[in-house]
Amino acid sequence: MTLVIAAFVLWAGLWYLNVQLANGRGGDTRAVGLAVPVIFGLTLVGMWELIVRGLELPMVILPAPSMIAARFASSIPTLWTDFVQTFVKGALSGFAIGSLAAFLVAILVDRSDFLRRGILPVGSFVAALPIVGTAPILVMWYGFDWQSKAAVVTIMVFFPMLVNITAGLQETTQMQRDQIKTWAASYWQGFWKLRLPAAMPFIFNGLKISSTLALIGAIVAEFFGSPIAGMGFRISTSVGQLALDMVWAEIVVAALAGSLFYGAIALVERWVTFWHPSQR
Amino acid sequence: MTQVPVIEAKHLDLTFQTNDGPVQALRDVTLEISKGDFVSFIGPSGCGKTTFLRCIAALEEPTGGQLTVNGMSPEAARKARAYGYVFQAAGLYPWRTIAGNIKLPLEIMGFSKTEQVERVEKVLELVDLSGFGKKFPWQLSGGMQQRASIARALAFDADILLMDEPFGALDEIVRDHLNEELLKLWARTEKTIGFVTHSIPEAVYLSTKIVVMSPRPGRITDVIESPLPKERPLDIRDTPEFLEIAHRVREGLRAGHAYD
Amino acid sequence: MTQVPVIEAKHLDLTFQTNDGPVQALRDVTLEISKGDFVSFIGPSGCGKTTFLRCIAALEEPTGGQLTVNGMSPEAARKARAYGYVFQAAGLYPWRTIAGNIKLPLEIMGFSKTEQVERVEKVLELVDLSGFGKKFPWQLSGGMQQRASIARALAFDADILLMDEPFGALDEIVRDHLNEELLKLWARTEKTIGFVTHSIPEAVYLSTKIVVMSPRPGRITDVIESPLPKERPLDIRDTPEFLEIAHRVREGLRAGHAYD
Amino acid sequence: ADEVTLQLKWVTQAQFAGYYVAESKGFYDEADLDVTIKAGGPDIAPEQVIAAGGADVITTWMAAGLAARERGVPLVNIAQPFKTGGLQVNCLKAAGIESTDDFPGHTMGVWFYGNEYPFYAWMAKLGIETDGADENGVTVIKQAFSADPLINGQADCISTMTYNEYGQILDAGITEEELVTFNYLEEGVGMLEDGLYVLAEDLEDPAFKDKMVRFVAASMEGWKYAEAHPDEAAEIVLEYDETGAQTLEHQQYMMGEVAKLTASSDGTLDPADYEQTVATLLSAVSPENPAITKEPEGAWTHEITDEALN
Amino acid sequence: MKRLVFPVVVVVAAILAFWYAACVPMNIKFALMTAERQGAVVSPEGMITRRDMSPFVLAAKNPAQWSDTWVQDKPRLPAPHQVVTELWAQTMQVAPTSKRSLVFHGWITLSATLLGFAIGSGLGVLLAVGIVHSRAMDMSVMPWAIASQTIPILAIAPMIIVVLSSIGLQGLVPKAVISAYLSFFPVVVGMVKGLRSPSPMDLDLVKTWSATKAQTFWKLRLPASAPYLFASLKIGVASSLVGTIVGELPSGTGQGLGFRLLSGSYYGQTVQIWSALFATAILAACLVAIIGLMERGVLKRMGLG
Ligand SMILES: Nc1ncnc2c1ncn2[C@@H]1O[C@H](COP(=O)(O)OP(=O)(O)OP(=O)(O)O)[C@@H](O)[C@H]1O
Ligand SMILES: Nc1ncnc2c1ncn2[C@@H]1O[C@H](COP(=O)(O)OP(=O)(O)OP(=O)(O)O)[C@@H](O)[C@H]1O
Ligand SMILES: Cc1ncc(C[n+]2csc(CCO)c2C)c(N)n1
Ligand SMILES: [Mg+2]
Ligand SMILES: [Mg+2]
Repeated sequence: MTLVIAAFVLWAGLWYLNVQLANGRGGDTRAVGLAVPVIFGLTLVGMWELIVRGLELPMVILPAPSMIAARFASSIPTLWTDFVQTFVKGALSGFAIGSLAAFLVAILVDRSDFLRRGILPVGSFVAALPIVGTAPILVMWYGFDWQSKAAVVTIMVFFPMLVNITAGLQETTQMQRDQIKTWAASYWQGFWKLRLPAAMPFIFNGLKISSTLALIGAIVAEFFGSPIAGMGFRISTSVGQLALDMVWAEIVVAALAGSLFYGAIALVERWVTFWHPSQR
Repeated sequence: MTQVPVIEAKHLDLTFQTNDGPVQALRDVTLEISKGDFVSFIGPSGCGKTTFLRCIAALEEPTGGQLTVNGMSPEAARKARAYGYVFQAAGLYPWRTIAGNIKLPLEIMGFSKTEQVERVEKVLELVDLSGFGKKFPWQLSGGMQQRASIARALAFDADILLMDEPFGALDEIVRDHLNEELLKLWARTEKTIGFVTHSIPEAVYLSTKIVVMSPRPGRITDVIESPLPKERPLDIRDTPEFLEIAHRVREGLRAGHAYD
Repeated sequence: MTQVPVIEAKHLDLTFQTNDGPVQALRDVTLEISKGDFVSFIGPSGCGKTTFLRCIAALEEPTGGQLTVNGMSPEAARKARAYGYVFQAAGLYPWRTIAGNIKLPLEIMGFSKTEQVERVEKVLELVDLSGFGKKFPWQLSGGMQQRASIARALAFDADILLMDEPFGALDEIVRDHLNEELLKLWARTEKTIGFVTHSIPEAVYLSTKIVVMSPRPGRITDVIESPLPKERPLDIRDTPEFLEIAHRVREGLRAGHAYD
Repeated sequence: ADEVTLQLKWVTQAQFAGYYVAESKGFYDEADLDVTIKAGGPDIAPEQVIAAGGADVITTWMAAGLAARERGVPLVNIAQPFKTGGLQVNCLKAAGIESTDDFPGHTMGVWFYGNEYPFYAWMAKLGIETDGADENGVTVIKQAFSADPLINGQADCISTMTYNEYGQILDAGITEEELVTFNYLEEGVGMLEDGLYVLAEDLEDPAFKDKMVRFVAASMEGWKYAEAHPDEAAEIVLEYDETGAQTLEHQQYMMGEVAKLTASSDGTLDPADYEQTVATLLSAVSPENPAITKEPEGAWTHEITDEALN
Repeated sequence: MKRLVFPVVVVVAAILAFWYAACVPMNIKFALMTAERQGAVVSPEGMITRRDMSPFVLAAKNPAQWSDTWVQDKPRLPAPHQVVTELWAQTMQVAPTSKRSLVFHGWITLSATLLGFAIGSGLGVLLAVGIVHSRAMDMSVMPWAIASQTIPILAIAPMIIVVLSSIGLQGLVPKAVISAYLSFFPVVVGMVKGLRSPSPMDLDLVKTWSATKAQTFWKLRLPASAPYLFASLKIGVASSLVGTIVGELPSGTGQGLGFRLLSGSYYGQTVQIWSALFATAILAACLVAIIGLMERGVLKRMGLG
């Protein structure tokens, strides 16, 4: 019980520290911007550890962070194979195919008002088909290896990307479009020189949303059939084996990979859309 | 000023079809603009100034009457790159540098790389922005941005410069300065300029011809040929001739104006 | 005009700490504004006009010097509801009707329901908008919106009205009209008004005192007491006295102005 | 009445007919028990549920039960209604498989979620590697709980239960002659399937023990009734299926097959079967198959069945 | 209206045509096998020879069996009319209270979704309020909120269900918790944006009236955030439904569209999977449409429509 109380004391203490840091004089510096969320994360982990120990929860219910860390450290080769199988082969390729397909369709939709009015509502309906329902079907169609995972990810990523790219291509002002018209520009000149750059903030918004979807989609798809590697495979078999520390180690990998992927896209975004007010 | 008609509008009508029914933006507009003219359009908000300029640039299709530019249809004139169009806001692309922005129409029109560079240099100088080519638009003040946008419209040497309230967003001092510069440029290049403004002094100071319009449906109520000399120092605005024209414009405006 | 000092600034300094280092927005500003004065601030963009107004309204904290309003700190004066503040854009909330917008500060200040209704009626009349209370802002023209925003600033009867380029976005005719109305209103209510503008004629037409400022760091370069009578028809702008003051202002401005 | 919560390993189907029949026929009521039957699913590990206190008694396979023991959930087998196992591997003759010697080079579908222990034991026994198809290894895929991979040609062999997926293969039009069947029991790697397990510390409580005695007795009564009245049992199962997705036809088939597995058991665990299960598991300890590493102790008891069935 | 409907009809028709066409290669192997068993002559003969052949080649060689691909009992890809028939049969031809009815299962799923959505969006709004008003919260919570969404929910759903059921919570609540977990995020993001949407000028204005933080919130920030709120609620409600389905997969309670989806797959009943799939999508579309209607109504009354 004392450990549980200690957990809340820890919480109060670190939160106070964070408030001081955030509102203090260095509140705007990079270091503080990094330190505050890290301290918050450490607080959560610390509380978790203390509460698990305090309540003596069995490992098969919730392992303590220290156990997860130990398992993580001792299983790095397995985690790495799983990561490659799921993230690199499944998620990334699906992400690329889905985004590219969305891009091509967005151009079609952009060129034809008729298609826009037809495809977008139907597309939003198709996007509402739950992934957990489509995944088994896609596994049946595309086999057990990464291809079916890529297919699931492609489908998940496609619509958010389509919506964002379409919205982005509409983003230019009437004035900008008129401007380029007075120069007698062709559709493609207007597209490459004006509308695509203007759409970039939207496209990156879509990419960011899709980045988290992609990994989750690949993992979920593995629940419905996979080779004997992959993060989703490992999670589901480890649950069956009651190796909850392994499950959490994979979840940590997923969260890390997802956050880093997101962060990487945010970085590229900053580089590409340097001109956008939100980036200045 | 030679008397070749560059823009000729005859009984121009334009009605927009909106959800609330038709809106007549222009009615029976007849106007002739000669080569080298500097024509200002002034009138209350919503009277159709922008619409008329857009018709000239073939951005809007008149629903009646005739309009020719350089003896051809506005559409054809646009294809022949007859226009440089400057909008109220500078409308520079934030992802391109100033030089990149000015280069843009040149790229589209297929000028060679070297010529692009040359022309950018030249127009930057023309608008007093040499050395700023590598900056991004948002690193410049509003006045500088507006000058860059004028430079862009000048870069490909169109005969006709159409400007829709280009200085509306700037403060008076900067505006005075740009007015002076614009006059000098016009004198140097002999371009034909169509210029929309809300400011009476600006219209009087710049123009050889002031077109006063009245609102809904937009009609031309007065066309004033300016007797002012081509050489116009800023001080000219304190002379009685100037004030008299200004007065006439104001009267014309007030006549057509219903508050709100 | 009585000579009670309402706003008193002594050697006011204000430096902003930015990522690119400190920016001195105001330096050594000393100014006294008396009850009932109509003071215009004019100066090139970025010279600190807005900053000075914001200091008065306790929206900005000076880094040096003293500033008192009604003999107390700006902070205290704000708590005592000394200010009505009008911004360049009308800034009405689109989800509230005109009456609802005007009522907003009254709600915040805890006026009773009946008094709210009464006051809204009164100020709507004052700005000539009776009958428009139930409309939403976007159903009104720009000029009417701006009047509503003035009504909002008047509703709680603050002694001091601070206006930051309130008519900057309007066209000249509407602006003339609102200028006239504002003068009438000022005459009727005897409020003290601080008014920022970029337009020389506007400043001269409205003010009892014109403060000319120079940029970076913002300093006061000239304070011109207007000899014009309190009663000012629009035509006064064509009189030699008017033109002379305008000239003096322009000279003052040009002296301090570095283009760009 | 005393409350008992039973956590099943899988969804409502005739595999658990005994319990549903006992509930429906009032055998539990007669034993003064108020039984809640919780259906399971692929992602529900009953061992975890009982550890978390969500159930009093669970059904699971012995391999999974022993594995959970090693991970700190002290499960004890109190009864074993399934005498023999229904787990088998089906291969297509067309793929060139006649005997276990032909496995290398082929793709095999395996169930995980704790159902993989017998398979790894078998492969260890055969000396076949499981990390990819070459001359001495097979490619293992994680098979979902359906017979699709065989029907769709994605795998040459798949795991089936006699009472479920095997029927589905036949339904799909593939005939028995086209199939080769490997039964785990016959291959000598059979492991005990559905047994009833409780936590060791609970058994120390006489009241709980008494409850379990009555529970096992009533459940076995249910099983025997189900064996005797398979069609009625199938209908009862259908009644308890909340998804409404099951078909009577299939449940009747399943009941018929399940009855073959339960017929020769009165609920008492045969220690010899237990020994075989443990021996098989221990013969195949490897990193990817960490079922158990040492001989378990106290993993079963006859205390309940002795009292219940006499 | 016609302008809206016609393109949709055309696109749907195109999809249907493609779908029927796709059924042929998808189901041709099974169709050939059945036909062969019944004595028809197909080419090439023998299931074994066909096993590794391209389905397109097989389809091209056996046009006579095409129609068999649209009527199979357990097809790889069911034909549209099969799905529609099944949907119709399971909604209209059974009592809505029967467990064979999709309406019944839809209702179970819907109730968990609505509860989860209420919890999730409520939490989301509260969190957003905290983030907007506390710098420390803004800096610490936001990155972790993003990270939380990179966790595969399907992996922790069973744990949540097990833990909650051990403290006696079953059925509706665990599903709602998972559903809330998925829906809170879009609401937080949208609301933070919305609550921050008033311009500095708007904020300064209320400051000149010496408004308190609470007044600023109720009279300025909250109304200004309405359009953002609705946009994110639409995403949130869809996520919420996904959450419920995910929560139903392992839960074993047996009622709800999610469970029906999966139980179809245990017994190879593809038509049933597809009809459950479409039922879910229709439910999602309805929920989003309802929020859209509320949005229109509220924004119109606020004068923002
Ligand atoms: N695309 C359009 N569709 C419908 N009505 C339009 C359209 N464009 C302009 N109008 C209407 O036509 C009239 C003339 O508009 P225009 O923009 O030419 O006025 P303006 O003189 O340029 O006004 P301002 O000084 O405010 O720029 C206005 O009543 C306007 O509402
Ligand atoms: N919050 C701030 N942080 C940093 N610098 C600021 C801030 N506000 C204003 N400044 C700087 O202070 C100087 C004075 O700004 P201010 O807005 O008072 O000018 P102004 O006279 O109102 O100009 P304008 O006519 O363009 O409105 C400018 O250089 C401006 O960039
Ligand atoms: C105690 C117990 N252990 C494993 C299974 C596994 N099982 C039996 S049938 C089937 C697939 C569907 O038929 C699976 C996975 C079970 N049911 N009961
Ligand atoms: Mg216009
Ligand atoms: Mg300012």
